[in-house]
Amino acid sequence: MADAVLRTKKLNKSFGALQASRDVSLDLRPGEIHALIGPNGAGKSTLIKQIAGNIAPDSGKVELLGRDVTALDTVARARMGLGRTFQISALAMEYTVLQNAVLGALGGQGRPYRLFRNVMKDPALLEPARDALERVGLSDDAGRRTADLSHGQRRQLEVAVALTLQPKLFLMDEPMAGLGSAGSKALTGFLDDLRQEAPILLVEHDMDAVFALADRISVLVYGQIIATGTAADIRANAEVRRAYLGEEDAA
Amino acid sequence: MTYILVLEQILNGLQFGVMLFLMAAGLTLVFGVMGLINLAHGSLYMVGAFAAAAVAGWTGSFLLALIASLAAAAAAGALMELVVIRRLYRRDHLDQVLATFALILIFSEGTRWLFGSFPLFLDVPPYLSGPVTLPGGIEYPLYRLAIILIGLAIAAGLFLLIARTRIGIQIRAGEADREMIAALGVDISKLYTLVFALGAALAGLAGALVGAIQSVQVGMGEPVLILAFVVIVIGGIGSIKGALAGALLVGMTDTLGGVFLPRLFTLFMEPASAASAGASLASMLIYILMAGVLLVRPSGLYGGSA
Amino acid sequence: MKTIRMLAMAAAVPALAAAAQADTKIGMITTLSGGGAGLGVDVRDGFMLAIEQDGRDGVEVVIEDDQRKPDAAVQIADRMIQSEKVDILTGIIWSNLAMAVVPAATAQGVFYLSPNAGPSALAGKRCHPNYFNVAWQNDNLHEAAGAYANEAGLKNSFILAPNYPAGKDALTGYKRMYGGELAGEIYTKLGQTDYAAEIAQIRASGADSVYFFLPGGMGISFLKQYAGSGVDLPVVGPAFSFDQGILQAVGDAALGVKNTSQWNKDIDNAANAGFVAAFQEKYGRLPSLYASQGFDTANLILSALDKAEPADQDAFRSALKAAEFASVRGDFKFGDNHHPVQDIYVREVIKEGDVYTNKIIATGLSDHADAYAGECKM
Amino acid sequence: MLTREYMLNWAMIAALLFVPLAAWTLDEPFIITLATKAAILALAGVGLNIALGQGGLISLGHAAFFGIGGYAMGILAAHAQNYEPLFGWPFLFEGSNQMPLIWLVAVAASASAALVIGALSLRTSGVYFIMITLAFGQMLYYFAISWSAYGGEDGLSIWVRNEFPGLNTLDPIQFFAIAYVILCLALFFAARLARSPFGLALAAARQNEDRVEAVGLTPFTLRLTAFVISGAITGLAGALFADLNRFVSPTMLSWHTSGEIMIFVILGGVGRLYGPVAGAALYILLEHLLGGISDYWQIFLGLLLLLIVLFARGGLIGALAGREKAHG
Repeated sequence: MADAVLRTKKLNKSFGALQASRDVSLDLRPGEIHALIGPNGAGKSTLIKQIAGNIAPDSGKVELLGRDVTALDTVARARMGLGRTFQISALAMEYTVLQNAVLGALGGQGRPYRLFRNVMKDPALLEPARDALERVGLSDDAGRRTADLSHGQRRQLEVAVALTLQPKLFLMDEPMAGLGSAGSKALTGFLDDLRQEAPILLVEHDMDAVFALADRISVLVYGQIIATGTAADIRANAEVRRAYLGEEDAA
Repeated sequence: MTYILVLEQILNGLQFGVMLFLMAAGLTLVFGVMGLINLAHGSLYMVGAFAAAAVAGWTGSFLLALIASLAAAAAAGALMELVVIRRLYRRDHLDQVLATFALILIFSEGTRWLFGSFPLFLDVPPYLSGPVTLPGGIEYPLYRLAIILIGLAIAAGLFLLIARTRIGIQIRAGEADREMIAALGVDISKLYTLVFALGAALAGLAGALVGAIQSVQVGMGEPVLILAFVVIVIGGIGSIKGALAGALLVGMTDTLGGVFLPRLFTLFMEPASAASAGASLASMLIYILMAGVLLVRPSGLYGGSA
Repeated sequence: MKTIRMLAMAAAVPALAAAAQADTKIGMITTLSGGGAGLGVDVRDGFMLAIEQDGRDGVEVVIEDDQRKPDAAVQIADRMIQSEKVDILTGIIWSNLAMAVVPAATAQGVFYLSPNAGPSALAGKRCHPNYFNVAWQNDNLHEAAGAYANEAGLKNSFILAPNYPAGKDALTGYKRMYGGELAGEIYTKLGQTDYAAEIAQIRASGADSVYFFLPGGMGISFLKQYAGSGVDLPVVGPAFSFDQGILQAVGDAALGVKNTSQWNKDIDNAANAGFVAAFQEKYGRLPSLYASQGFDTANLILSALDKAEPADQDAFRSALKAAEFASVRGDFKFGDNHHPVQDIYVREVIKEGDVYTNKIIATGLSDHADAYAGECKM
Repeated sequence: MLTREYMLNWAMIAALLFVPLAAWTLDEPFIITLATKAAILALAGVGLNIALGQGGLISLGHAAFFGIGGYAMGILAAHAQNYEPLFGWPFLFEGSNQMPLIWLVAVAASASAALVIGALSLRTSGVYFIMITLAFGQMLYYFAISWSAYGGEDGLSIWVRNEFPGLNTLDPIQFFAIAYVILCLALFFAARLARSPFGLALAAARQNEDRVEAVGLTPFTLRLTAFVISGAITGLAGALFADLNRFVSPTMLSWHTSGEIMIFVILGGVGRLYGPVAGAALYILLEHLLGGISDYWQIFLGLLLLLIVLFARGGLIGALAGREKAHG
C-alpha cells in the first residue's frame, strides 16, 4: 500500500505514567473513509493531535502523501493538504460565516501578506468560499455572525472551511456531534460523496454514521489499536465487543 | 573582595528577595485564584507603610504599627475588592489594567491629600536597631536579619495555609477550576474577598517593614510593584512556590549584579566609567533575567499555562 | 466675537478664567502633584510669600503643575508664552525639566529665573542673556563639600550618587575640590530604595568618610539604613537630603551629619529673620531651602521691576543682573553667566526641641562661582 | 453603510480639525498645541491598536517604540545643530533637521526594534506577553537614563523645531497640519489593513489560533508583522511628539507612557479604528480641565477612568455607537 495518503508508523506518546498512544499504526487510502472509534479516554484526541502536528510523538513516524512529516508543524501539514475539522468548533466567532470561509480560501491560496486589497471583494477568494458554503448548505447564512450560529451549523461551517483548502485528505474529529438526527443524516450523505474528492479519517461517536459510512474502521482502546477492518469485521470481532461495544451498551 | 563581603551581599540579596516575596505572594494568589491583574497592589504596600508610620507616631510602638499596617491594608484591600475589583473578574486583562491603574491614581493622590507631600517618619524600634555579629565575623543589621526571619516564617506559614487548611484547599480548587469550587458549596465571593484581603495584608506588612528603613512616601509602591510583577512572571503566575523562587532569584540578581558588575567592568575600563557602565547594566539586569527566563520557559519557572 | 473668545478661554483654561489685565505676568511652572511635589510646594509658598509681602498692584502670578513630566512642562511653557503672554517664567525644580523648557523659552524672548535647578549646560555653553539662576549651579554644593572634606582632614572618601546626569555632576563637583583619595565610587540605580549592598561595600572599603548625593526618598532610605548598619564613618552630603521637609522623616539617623548649603534659617540678617518668621506664621512650618530660593527669586524680580519693565528687555536684564535686593542669604551677586557668586556654608543637623533642623558650623566656600562660567559666551 | 460609529468617526475627525482652526482664527495658539498633542498621541494609539485591537497583542512596552522614534529625532537633530558628524563611514553623515528624513529613520529604527522585541516576546502569550514587553521597555528606559552621550535622564533638547519643505513648522497651525495629515493617513492605512487579507488572518489569529493554523497560516509571523507595523507607527508618533516638545527624554520610554498609550486605546474602545482618537482627545481634555480644579486633580481623573471602565464598556465609542456589529 505504498500509495496511502496518510500513514502512521508505531506512534508512541506518554504523559507521565499514562501511555496515550501505544505503537499506533494506521493508514488512509485514496477514496476511503477510515473511521477511528474508541471509548472516551482511549487516546483518540492524542492521536489526532499527533497526526495534525499539534504534539510530537515520543517515537514513531507520521507520513503524509508518502513524505515523512513527523518534524513538521500543523501549518506545514495543512499546506500539504491536510484539511481538518475540530471536535470543539475552532472558528473565528466574531466573523461572519462568509469571512470564515474566505479565511479558509486565503489559507488555501497561501498569500496572506497583502496589506491593502479588500479581502471581501477579492473574487479569487470569494468564489471558493461561496462554493464551499453552498456545498454544506450554509449559503443563506453567509452574512450571519458565527457566534450566532447553532451548534450544528458551526459543524457545517467547519467542514466548509476545510473544503476551501481543497485538501488531499480530511481529518474530521466528531463532525456529527450535536447535530441532531436530521442534520446527522444530511452530513452522512455529504461525506459519502466527499470521499471521492479526498479520503477522510473520521473520528466519530455516532455509530450509525460510522457503520453506514466507513470503508474501514479502527478501534482504539487504551492507546492501542485492537482491530482494523470493515464494518462487518468489527461487528464480529469478539475483542471489540468485549472491550468497547459492551461498555457502550452498559452505558 | 573578601568572603565576608560576599556573604553579606548574599544576605542582602536574601533580605531583598524575602521582601519581594511578601509583595509577590498576594499578587500571584490574586492572579491564580481570580485571574486578575492588580496594578494597585503597590498602593496597598503604601497604605501599610503610611498606617504604620501614623500609628507609630501616635503610640510609639513598632509592634502596634505592624499590626496597624496589616489591618489597614487588609481593610483597604477588602474595600477595594468589594467596591471595584469584583466587577472586574469577568473582564479581560485590559479592563483590569485600566481600572487598577485608575485605583493607583486615586490611592496615591488620596494619600497625599491626607498626609501631605513630605515623607513620613517611621523608624526601626530600639530593640531591633544596630548591627549584630554573625558567626564568621559578619556584622549585619539586626533589623534586616529580623526581616529575613519574618519573611521566611510567613512563607512557611503560607505554604502550610495552602497545603493544610480548608481555605487552602479552596484556594487550590479555585485555581484549578472555578466552576468546581462553586459546586463544592463554597461561598465564592467571600473566598475572593478573603484571598484579596490576605494578599493586601501581606503587601501592607511589607510596606511597613520596609518603611522603617526606607522612605515612607507617596509613590513608594510603584517600583516595588513592577519588581513584584517581574517576580511572579519569572516564577510562573499563580504559583506560590514560583513566587518564592522568583523573589529570591530577583533579589540576588539585583543585589549581586549591582555590586559585582561595576567591579567586573573595572577589568577593562577606567574606574569612573566602569562604575557608571556597570551600574547601567545592573539596572537592566533583572529585566534581562526575566526576558531570558521567558524565552526558555514561556510560562515561567513553575507556571502551568498563562 | 470677544465673548466667544472669552468663552473659549474659560473652557480651555479654567485656572485662568479670572485673569485680569496686569502689567507684569509671571508664569510659575512647578511640581505640585505626585512624587517630589513637596519641593514645588515650598518654592511656590516662598515665592508667593514675597509677592504678598510686597503687595503691589500690577504683578500677576500664574501657577501650573508640571507633574514632574518634561513634556507637560514644555506644553505649559508654550501656553504661558503664546497664550498668556507672560513676561517671566520661573518655578522648575528638576534639571531635566529645566533643560526641556529653558532653551525654548529664552529663545522666544521670555526671561527665565531658576529657583532650583542649575544644569551645567545652562551655565556654560548654552547660557543665555535671559536666563538667570537664583539658586546655584548643580555642582556648587558638592564642590563646597569637597572643600570641606579637605579642611576637615578627610583623606579617603567613599562617594556615591544615582546613575544619571545630576548624579555624575555631583561626584564630579566633589572631586573637583576634594584632594584626598577615593575609597570607592558607586553609581546607584535612580530611584533605588535599598542601599544594603552599597553600605556593605562602604564597610569593606576602608574609607574614612562617605559623601553621597541621593535626593528625595533615596537619601532618606540611605541615611536610615546607614544608621542601622553599624558603620560609623562621618557622612557629608549636600543640603537636599537634610532639608527641613525631609529631615523629620529621617529622624535621629541624620543627627550630626554635615551638609552644605547656601542658606540656613540661622543666617544672621534682617531679611532672613523676617522671612523665617513670616513663613512660619503663614504656613505653620519651618521654611526649607527651596522656600528660601522661591522667596529670593520673587524678591529679585520685584527689585528689577522697580527699575524697569520686562518689555524693555535690556534695562530689565541689567536690573536683574544688578541683583539689588535683600537676599535671605545675605550677600548675593550674579557672575557673568548669570549664576550666583555666593558663600556656601557647612551645616550640622541638630534637634531643637522636637524638630530636627540645621545650624551653620563653617563656611565651605566663599564668594564661590561655578566651574562652567568660562564656557559661557554672552 | 451609515452606522452610528461611522458618523461618529467623521464627527470626531472633523472636530479635531475644526477646533484648532477655530483656535487659529481666535489666536489661541495653545489650543492648537493641545490639538496637535492629541493628534500625535492618537497616532501612537493607532499604532498600538493594530497590535492590540486587531492582533490581540497586549503590549505594555510600546513606550519603547515611542521613545526610539523620539530619540531618532533627538539624535539626528542634535548632531545637525552641533555640526558633529553622527558617523563618518561609509559616508559622512551629520545628522538632519529635515522631518521627512527623520521620520524615515524613526520608522526604520522602531520597526527594527519591534522586529527583535516581537520575535522574542511572541514566544509567550497572555500575561507573560504583557510582562515581557514591559521588561523590554524597562531595559531601554534604564539604558536611556544612563546613556550620557545623549543627555541621560536630563534628555536631549533641540532649540528649534525641525524643518519640513515648504512649511514653517514653528507656526503651531502648520505643525498641527503635519500631524493631522499623518494621523489621517495612518487611520486610512489602519482601515485598509483591517479589511485586507492580512487583517482578516491577523484578527482570526486573535479569535482562534487553531483555526488559522489549520488553514495553513502561521499565527507567529502574522503577529510579528502586525507588531512591527504597530511599532513603526508608534515610533513615527514618537518622532512627532519629540518635535512638538523640541525635546526628548527617557520619560518617553517609561512604563507610564506605555500605560497612557494603552489608556487612549481602551478609553476610546479596543479594536475600534478611531478609538485612539477619541481616547487621546478625551484624556487630554480631562487632564486639562481637571488640572484647574485642585492640586489633587489626579483623584478625579482616576475616578473618571474607573467609572468609564466599569460602566461604559467598549470605551467611549462603544458607549456612543453601541455594540460592535459583525464585520463586513
